[in-house]
Amino acid sequence: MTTLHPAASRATDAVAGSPRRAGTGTTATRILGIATIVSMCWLVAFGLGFSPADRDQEEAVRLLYVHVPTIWLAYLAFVVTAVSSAMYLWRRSLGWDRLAGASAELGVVFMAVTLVVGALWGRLTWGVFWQWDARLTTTALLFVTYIGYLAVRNLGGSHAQRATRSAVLGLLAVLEIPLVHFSVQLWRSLHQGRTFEPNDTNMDGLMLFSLFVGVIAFTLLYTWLIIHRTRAMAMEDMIDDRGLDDALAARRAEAAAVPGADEEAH
Amino acid sequence: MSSAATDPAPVVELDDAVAVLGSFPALAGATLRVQRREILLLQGPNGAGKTTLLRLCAGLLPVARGRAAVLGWDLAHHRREVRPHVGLLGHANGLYLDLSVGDNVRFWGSTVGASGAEITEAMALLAVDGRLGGLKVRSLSAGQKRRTALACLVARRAQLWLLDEPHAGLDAAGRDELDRTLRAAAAAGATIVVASHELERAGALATRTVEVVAGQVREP
Amino acid sequence: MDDAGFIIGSYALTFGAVILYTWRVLRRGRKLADQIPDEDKYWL
Amino acid sequence: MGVTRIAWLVARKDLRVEWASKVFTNQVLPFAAVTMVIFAFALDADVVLERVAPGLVWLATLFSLLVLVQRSFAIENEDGALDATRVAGVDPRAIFAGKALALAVELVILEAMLLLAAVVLYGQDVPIEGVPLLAVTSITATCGLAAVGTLYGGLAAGFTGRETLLPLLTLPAVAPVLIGATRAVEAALGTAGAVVSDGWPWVGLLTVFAVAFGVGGALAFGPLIDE
Repeated sequence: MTTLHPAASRATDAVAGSPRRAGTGTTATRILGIATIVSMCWLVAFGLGFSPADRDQEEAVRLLYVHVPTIWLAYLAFVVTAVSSAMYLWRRSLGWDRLAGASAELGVVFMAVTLVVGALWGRLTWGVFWQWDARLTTTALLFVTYIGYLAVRNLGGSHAQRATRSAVLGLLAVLEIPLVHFSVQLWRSLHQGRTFEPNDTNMDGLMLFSLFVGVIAFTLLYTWLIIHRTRAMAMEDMIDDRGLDDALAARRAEAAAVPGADEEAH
Repeated sequence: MSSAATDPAPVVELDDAVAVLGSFPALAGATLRVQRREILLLQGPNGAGKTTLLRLCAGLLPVARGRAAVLGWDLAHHRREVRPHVGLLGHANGLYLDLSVGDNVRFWGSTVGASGAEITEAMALLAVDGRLGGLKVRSLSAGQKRRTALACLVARRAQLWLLDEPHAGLDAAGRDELDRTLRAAAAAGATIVVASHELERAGALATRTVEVVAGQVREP
Repeated sequence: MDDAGFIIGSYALTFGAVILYTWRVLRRGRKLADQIPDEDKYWL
Repeated sequence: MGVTRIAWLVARKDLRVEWASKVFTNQVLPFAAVTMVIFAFALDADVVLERVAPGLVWLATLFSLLVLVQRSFAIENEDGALDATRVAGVDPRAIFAGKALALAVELVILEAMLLLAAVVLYGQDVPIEGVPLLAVTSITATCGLAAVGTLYGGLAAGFTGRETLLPLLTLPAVAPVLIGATRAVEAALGTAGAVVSDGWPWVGLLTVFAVAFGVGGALAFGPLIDE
């Protein structure tokens, strides 16, 4: 038996129907997934049910239990993106690049949720959807920045090209954020008094616990999804590579078929 | 490849090199040796990968598979180091159309530190001095643009010249001039790789010819 | 009560987004996984 | 060849191209002027305009920045010159610095014209004690804008969709410049009772921004255009 070229053997695998193959899940992620769902249910029960209304904010305080965890998740995701970008530039391993990309995608999704829920909450407690304070404005600009980051990831080129470009951009975003935050803060503090403090709530034990449940639930969710997403991205890259193998084989066959070839073609 | 044994360090060394455009392997495992002072002609149909081969050697494309070395630099790691020693004349001339011929040659020459005398000499060699030197490139004919681009190449004193259809758009006198320039450059120690459809013209010039077919190099 | 609408709406929105995105990630993983032989999956 | 000298060559080449093609004077400057006129249509010319004039000057500058950056890389791509630059082994830091410098020169000219337009069209007064602040603000803000514009312009150049990618990347990044430069110019012009001394902290911010993106851009430009 001659050993087949890996590309060739994979190509035949692909043709042989679609057998039930292992997905992106493993025992660990399944446990993680169940833990996420359970803690999400807890979050709903505590957030909407057990926790008391606030003295000042009354029932509106219940938004805190989903709003803060989504912000936390989004910022966690962007920190991971920044760190993985730096790690990629240091180590040049595509795994870091995919982690950065998957994390940015999660961050953008949850940043969008954060902005919408934040606006609703603002309407309830401040009476307006939007306040030009540093936190909100930075968050909005961060959101747009990472949409740009994801756009650059999709520009094409080889995996290494994509990885270097996006890693550099991921680090530039880190440069950008403090500047934006500081400038908005300076602007608002010079022109009017302190804006609303979103967290001017007196938290009792049960409220703190509900918030804690929320943060745990969303951290579990992040971990769970990032593992699946990174694995899916790895497979996307593999499919690209396999596409190249197939295209290469096709082109070589084309060369062999051209007449006038001497012994070298065979 | 009998000459390969005599000279230990070929200028271009490709071993099963693959280069990808988008997701298409334009170069699908090319193996090629080019020795110093050779004038190598690449022939082959459109889409065979001649341009990609030249761009790979210029360090403009990453090596997707296989090995490629130019002037002793491994292109997998030292694409940037190679570039200053290589001159590429592609389909585009790489000129600033709103600048004059002289400004272009001076700019490209200066980026590698060529002296004023060398730049003047390069312009004289390609006959783009005098009245032509003051004209905007945009107003030139295709052949004149080509000559200007070659003058930039001469001014840059590249060790490896990679030329993609250099005869295109040149009149008979321009072609003679080009051939003379290339022979002189090779005699002075440069190595030249030419991709051309004009086999008679380029064949007479070349010291060796290989065929590029479907992304691979075939020795005759 | 007006507040209830905002609160329930926000919860629905948040969890709706979570479920939708999770579903998409898992489904995309599933689809890709069927095209890749198991021996290439580093996590197995 | 030192990086500075090549940067100087690149900047001179860019300015020479602009000078020869006349696009800057015949198209970009009129575009910026029209923007100023359009603002007056959108906002109440008698009441609001004087209050918001500094912001409008910088907004018009930002829009023109996007146009100028596109243009700056269009001349490189028109005949494959960017590839030629790469083959010539020109240090990417030099390309970045040179193109940013040329862009900055164009922007300063543009800003002077926009300020003039604000004086003529919006009835702004320029108090003499505000002139130094105005000049310093303009220069520091311009350096920041030119650095960000060149960086993302180089990244987007050569890709389809660059016209939309450039503003998407640039506008959030230059938000601090818009905020800082507007406040500083308000202080210099005494808009809405601002005093000149209010403006200097903003110049500090603009300087930090320009240095951060100048250094960051010089380091990032090579990997962005060349990988």
